Amino acid sequence: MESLLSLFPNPEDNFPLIAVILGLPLMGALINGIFGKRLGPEGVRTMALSAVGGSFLASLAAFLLLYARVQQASASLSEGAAVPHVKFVWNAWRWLALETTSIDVVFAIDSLSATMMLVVTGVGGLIHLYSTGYMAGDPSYHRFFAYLNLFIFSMLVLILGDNLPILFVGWEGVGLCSYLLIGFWFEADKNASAGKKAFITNRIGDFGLLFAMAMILHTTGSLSWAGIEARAPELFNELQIWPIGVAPSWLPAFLTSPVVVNYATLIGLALFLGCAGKSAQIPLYVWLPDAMAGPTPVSALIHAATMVTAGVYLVARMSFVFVLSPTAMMVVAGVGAFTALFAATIGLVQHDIKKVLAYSTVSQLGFMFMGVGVGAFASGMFHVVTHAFFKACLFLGAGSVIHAMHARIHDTDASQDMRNMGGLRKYMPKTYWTYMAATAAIIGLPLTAGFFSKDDILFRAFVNRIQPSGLLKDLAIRNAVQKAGAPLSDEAREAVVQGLHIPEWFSTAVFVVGVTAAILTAFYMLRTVFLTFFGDFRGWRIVPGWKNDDHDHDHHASHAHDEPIDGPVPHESPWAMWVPLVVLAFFALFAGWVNAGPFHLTAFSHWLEPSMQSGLKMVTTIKQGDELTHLEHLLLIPGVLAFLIGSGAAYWVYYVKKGEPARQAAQSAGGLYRLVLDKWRIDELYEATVLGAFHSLAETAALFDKWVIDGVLARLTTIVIQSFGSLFRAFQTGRVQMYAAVMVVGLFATGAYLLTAHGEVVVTKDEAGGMYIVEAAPGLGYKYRWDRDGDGVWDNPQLEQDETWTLLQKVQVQVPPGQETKVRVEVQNAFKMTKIREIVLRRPLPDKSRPDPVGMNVPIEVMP
Amino acid sequence: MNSALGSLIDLWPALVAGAFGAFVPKRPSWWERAGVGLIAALLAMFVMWMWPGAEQQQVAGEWPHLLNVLIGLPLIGSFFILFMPRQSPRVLRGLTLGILLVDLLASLWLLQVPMSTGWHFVYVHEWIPAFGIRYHVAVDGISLWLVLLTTFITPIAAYVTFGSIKTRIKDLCFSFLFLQAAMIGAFVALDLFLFYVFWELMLIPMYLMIGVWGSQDRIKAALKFFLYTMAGSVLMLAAMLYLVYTYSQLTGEVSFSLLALNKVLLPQQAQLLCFWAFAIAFFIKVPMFPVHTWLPDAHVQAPTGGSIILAAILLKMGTYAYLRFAMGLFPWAAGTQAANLAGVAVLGGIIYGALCSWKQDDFKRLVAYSSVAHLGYVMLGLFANTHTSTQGALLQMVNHGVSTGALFLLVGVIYDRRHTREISEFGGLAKVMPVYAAVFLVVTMASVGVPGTNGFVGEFMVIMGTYTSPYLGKFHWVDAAVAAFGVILAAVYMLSVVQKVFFGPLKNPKNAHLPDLNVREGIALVPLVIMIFVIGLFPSVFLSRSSQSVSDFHTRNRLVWNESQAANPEPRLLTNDILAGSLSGSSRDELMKRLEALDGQEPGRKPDDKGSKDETLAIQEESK
Amino acid sequence: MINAIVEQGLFYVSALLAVAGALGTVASKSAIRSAMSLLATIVGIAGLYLTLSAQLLAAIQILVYAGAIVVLFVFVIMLLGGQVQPNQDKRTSSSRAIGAGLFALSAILAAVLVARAGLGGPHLFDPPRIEFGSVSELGRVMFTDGVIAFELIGVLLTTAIVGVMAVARTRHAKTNAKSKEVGP
Amino acid sequence: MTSIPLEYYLVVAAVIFVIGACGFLARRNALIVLMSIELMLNAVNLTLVAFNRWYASHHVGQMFTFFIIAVAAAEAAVGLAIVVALFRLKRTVRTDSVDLLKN
Repeated sequence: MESLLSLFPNPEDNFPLIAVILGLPLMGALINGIFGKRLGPEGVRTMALSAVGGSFLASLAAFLLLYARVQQASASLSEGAAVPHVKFVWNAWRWLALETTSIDVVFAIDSLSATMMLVVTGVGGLIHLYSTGYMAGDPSYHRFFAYLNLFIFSMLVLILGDNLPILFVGWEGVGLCSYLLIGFWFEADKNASAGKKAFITNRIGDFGLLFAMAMILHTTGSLSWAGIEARAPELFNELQIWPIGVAPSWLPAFLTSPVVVNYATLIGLALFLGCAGKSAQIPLYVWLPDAMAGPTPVSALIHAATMVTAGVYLVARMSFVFVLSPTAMMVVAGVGAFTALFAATIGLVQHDIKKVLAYSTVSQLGFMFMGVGVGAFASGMFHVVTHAFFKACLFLGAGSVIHAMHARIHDTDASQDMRNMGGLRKYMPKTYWTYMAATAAIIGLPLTAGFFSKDDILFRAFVNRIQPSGLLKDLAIRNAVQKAGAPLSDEAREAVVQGLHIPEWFSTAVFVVGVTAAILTAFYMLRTVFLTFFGDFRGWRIVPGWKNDDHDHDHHASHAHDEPIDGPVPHESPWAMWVPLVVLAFFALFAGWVNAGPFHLTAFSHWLEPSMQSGLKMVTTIKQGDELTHLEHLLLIPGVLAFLIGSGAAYWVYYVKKGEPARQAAQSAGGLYRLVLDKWRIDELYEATVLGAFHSLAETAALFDKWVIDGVLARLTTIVIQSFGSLFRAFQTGRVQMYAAVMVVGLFATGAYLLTAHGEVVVTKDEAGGMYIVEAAPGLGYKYRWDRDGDGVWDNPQLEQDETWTLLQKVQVQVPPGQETKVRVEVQNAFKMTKIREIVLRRPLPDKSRPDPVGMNVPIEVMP
Repeated sequence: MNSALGSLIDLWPALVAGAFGAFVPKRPSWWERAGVGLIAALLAMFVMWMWPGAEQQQVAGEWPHLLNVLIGLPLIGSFFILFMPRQSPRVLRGLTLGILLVDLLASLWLLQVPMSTGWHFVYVHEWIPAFGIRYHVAVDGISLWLVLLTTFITPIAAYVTFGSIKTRIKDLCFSFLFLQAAMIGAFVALDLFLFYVFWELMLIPMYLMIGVWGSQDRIKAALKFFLYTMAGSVLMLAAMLYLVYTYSQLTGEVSFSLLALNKVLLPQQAQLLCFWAFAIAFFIKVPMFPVHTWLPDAHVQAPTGGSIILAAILLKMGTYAYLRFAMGLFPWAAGTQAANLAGVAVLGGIIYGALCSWKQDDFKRLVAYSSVAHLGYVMLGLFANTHTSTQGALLQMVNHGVSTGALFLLVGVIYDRRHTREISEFGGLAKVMPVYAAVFLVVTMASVGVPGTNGFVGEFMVIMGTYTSPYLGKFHWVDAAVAAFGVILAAVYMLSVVQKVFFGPLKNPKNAHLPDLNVREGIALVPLVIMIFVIGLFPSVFLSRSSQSVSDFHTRNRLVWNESQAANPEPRLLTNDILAGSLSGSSRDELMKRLEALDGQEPGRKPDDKGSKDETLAIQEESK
Repeated sequence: MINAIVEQGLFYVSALLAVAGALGTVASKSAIRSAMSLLATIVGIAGLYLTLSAQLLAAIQILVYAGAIVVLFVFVIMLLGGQVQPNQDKRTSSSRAIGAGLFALSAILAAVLVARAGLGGPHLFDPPRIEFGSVSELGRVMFTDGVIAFELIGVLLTTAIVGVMAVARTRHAKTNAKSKEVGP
Repeated sequence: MTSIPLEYYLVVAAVIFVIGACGFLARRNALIVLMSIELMLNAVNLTLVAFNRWYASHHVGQMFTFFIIAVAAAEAAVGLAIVVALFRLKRTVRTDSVDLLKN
């Protein structure tokens, strides 16, 4: 250890081992991607495995180094002080410079990301090994491993990123890799559209993350974890979400009453939308079941162990933001609990083994969000770790079963249908035992990993309370005062503060929902075990020594029971596939002791605590000290009971009665059964509402563009110009005299104009002084007669002796303020044609209320 | 008489070159010889005229004639091409690519000079002294990357087009070279008249390209393209003349220079009208929502090379000109109109563009609408008018050039093979053309804006800048939210087209034997894909060069904004000390120094004494 | 006294002759009769020149106009022969009536306007200087101020001759392929 | 010589001019059209000479008339040449048969 420590003098500032951890999978991906075909399967396999294995070893080394450094730091620490937040940082290069801050490509390992890193590279490595067996013989073998390595790289970037944009790079990177891997067998439209659905749903989540980043940058001015944490109080500014802009006055009051939300809640909700997209929570979980279209190792790695837990990691990482807003925490916990229950119900009736596991994942993720939602970040992350082990093991077990079924049934749906399986215990012992171990963990058999992690979450859900921060209280009180207009009385202030707390009934509700979900989990997991491994084999008639060549006439292996096809003895998977199963099963059973709450072994929580210090400050429990431990033991009972009820019921229905009661229940509750079988028809609901709306909006937009905008701007103008064109064409008859005639008409017109008298009147006014100058236009032989006061009598200023016609062109008129005078002038031209013109001079009152200039008073300070 | 003889003697190099040119071609017909001779004489006179007679503001390392070379070389080249014999296309193509590559290498010199405050590579030459029109070209942080984008994209477009177009090579070469010259000219012109000339010159070659080598009803599309832009630029001309007239009223002397005209502070009503005249001209070019319908038609009918240049560079002319001229000359009007314009950019551009492109069944029309959506981001960045958003907009211009240029190139690839743009005609191409599918996927990711590629960086900075923009009033968060929402729609329409074209079973037998990317297309795509990742991973290389100019631009705009808050019934002249206004002491001097630099000290008309001549000659030698 | 009466008589006769000739030229059916009435107009105007003591012009009028141009007209009419008589106008009598009515109306209007203007009563000429209008005086003026115009008129007339030759020349001399030769 | 006022001459000239104009517009025969042009020119000449007689100090009016006569001669010649060519081509001198300008 010391030699390692000496190798890296000051890891806090420059820790190049991170470059190795990240570089290896990226290099593996590039080499496999570009030179894959030339390397051949062996070359690709060694490259991929060595890349992930190397990265695993490097992360193990980094983990141990970090552990050593933390021990060193906490040893020299005085008693009672908080454990320092040790962080190994590697700053690669300046990414981009924004106005207030600059975002660098910087990666850091602290306790949280170290654990996740171990899970990703560890489980990832095992799954790589497994895939070498599972994908053997696939034509684009190298492409699969390139994507898998790229995925590991993106996941590591997500975990190790030290600021939100770098996390976002990893975030969308894993989204891209899951798109590529789900749609790996892109020949079938089903797989490609499943990939597209996954990417777009993730993208909806990413919209939330992007918007959250904008808000965080606006309020705190920085995007790195430390920066945001340092300026967390800034999050208590407020934003008026409704009405947007200036609401028209005629709207009813309740519509225009401003809705103001503080930034902490807004950012929390936006971030949670991102997590819901990535970790398949209620509104955006629809992509995960369809993602089963990808190869099984992909489902194991991405949709069980690593990617889907990214959302939980983000909530844990940004705990200091979530904790500031009790409403956000309530939403996270509530959605988590509801998802756990909802997904469990769907899992009960599915026939496809991978669909059951998919809904089980969604349900388990609901548990994790329930954990972090009530402030138990450490237990949430612990469930992430244990879930990675047993769910990966379950998926890989299912994979080896499917692999066996492929020997005879090649149609993907049929080979995954549990009704074709049964009694595989005899033929695949290793898969069976590992699958049983993982199932024991997930259903919460006492002392297994799942038991400890799930019950810790349920216990925390019951006891944890979120304290609203002082700043939040002041803000709420200030708003209330502003709204009431008068200083609040004491009890009113107390009511406002009380309003901020999460209601009491909420934690018990979450606990109860959690327990019911645990029961359902136990039931459907054991259902899969009994349907696949117990009873007799329903796939095909087993003919020992059956050879493929002489029976290839009935290739359309339908699972119709009417004419049973015969096939070979289902074989156990090769070593490359069951070794990872055994390792994962071992961890699924014994990983629990790392954080066995009831036995006071809480090493894992202490290990994670430093990286969530500011988050945990806001979280308290209803009981303290030994009362708490007493309550913890007490709350073990509902957990164990849930396990017993669920597994007992499953045993009775599927083992004793061979599934008879399930069939009767299905007949009796036909409608409900079909509804639940169709996944509560959520996809159809989305299709009808959201997607349908966007499709029709797009169609109208396209038509609008083609006919209205293009129509008006382009076609209408052409029609107008063409019509004018044809109008003038009528005049061009070609006959010379016609043109001469037109010229004569023109001559007459000008003649008429010249002969009549004009003398337009122009007024130059000077409103301030009230002096108006009225001037008539000059002309050849023009004479004028003025009537300056509008009384009808021609009163020329300087009367010439004999005739009233003067040569005076300009007259000055003084108009008193606020009044108006009428001035008349008569003009006579050389042909004695006369014309009278009248003009009214109106002088406004000097109004004082000049409006200040248009435009906002933008608080712009002059930048030197 | 002797003066005529004297000037004749001065022109001896031109005469010699003319005579030499006349003897070069072996063809018997005399008019061809005369033509080449004339061109040679012209070239010689151009070089003589450029010979550093006029004393230029000498800055170390900045050869004043670099911009003249960047513009002049392709211009003279295009005329030279006209006289080349039509029967040897290989020579024509070789010469064109040669000139474009030399232009690219020459433009790399722009990168050596750190873009500090003020203008670089300044070159001023009296053009029409009577109206104060000068050939005034210069580069600063804002226009630097757009010039480089032009010199980077045009050779690629030319190289690809030479692969697919085999008819009328001479006119094609002329169009490419002429277009390159006009575009670079427009980006570097600081004299409004000069800008207007280049702005119009650009239309002709583009009109030729769409009109001659387009597909079915290309004439209609070319005419529509031409008329749309022309209608806009006429408005601009009117406003420009009014501005110059007001300037001459205020200062007594006429000048078209941007650096002079942006001192005029018009009364609010006049400023709004002038702003809208300029803005509409540029919105048509961008294109913004109501006036964008020329773009899909132009793209659908244009040949591959024409589409690439139209999408990559010509659209940026609108956004760059809006930033430089509309916001530069009328900061107050731009500020007040920013809120509603941002609404149009977001709803009309980003959302509307994405929705329209989702439902298109013609591939190029889909990509055209997608560029309307991308440019919605750019315009949103400009309307937000903060440092981050403007930087983001500038970067997004370059990104859009690279990624949409690559997209059109790829669409051109399958168009050349199947001669159809209907998306329904294709399906399951990934199996038949794996390399093509891989490259298309990378470019799709760039255009959708997956982080790590260039698309994300631009959109990220625009959204961050929009949120913190004081100019958007109450709508800043709505604009940012809808812009972020646009990211989803981008994924929707791009992935749906990728799935229809590449994934799924191979339905159409005609697609069974399509050849994968050939060498020419590969060579053209490699630099674009490299740029996608370089900008995506190392954007600060690009942003650091433009940040100083952008911050100066904003400082000056803010000063003018403060100044124009007071009601001003009459147009006023804003000299620098009015702008500096209430400041005092060191910050005032520093601000004055920056404003002086922004005004670009006029190159003194000192008689060119011996000293400076040798020195410029010295620079001349080592730059060859 | 006597020459006053003679002079007034000459004026009225010439004026009458000119106006009648003009009407004849315009209104007559056959081309020859209109040519002859044109001749009458020319002579009438020459007479008016005399009353305005523009002797040289009167002479030139008779020489050039009457002698050359009217003869030319007659010659061309002879050359074109009978078909020159235009068949009856297609235009119905009503439209000619409208034309005439309109014309008459405008004439009356003009007359009224001029009368209203009055412009200060009849302007009588004061007696002319002796050499006014004489050939020597006009010649001197012609060759001092108007010498350029005079030369230009020479050029004009030559070009007119060349033009006439080019236009009216029969085509068959140069029978190139394209032109479809027509005419006698 | 002094008893006839200037206005009389102007009236006569005006009448002749108007008759000429009507002839030019109304008549369909090319020859008559040319003759009406001659009439108009003569009317103008008369006016010029009359005004020259009024401002007797110089001979500008008369010189001008002299040149107009010359021009009129040239014009008549060319006009008639065209009529002859037209006649040879189209066998008619009706002006409304000559409308090649139309399409």
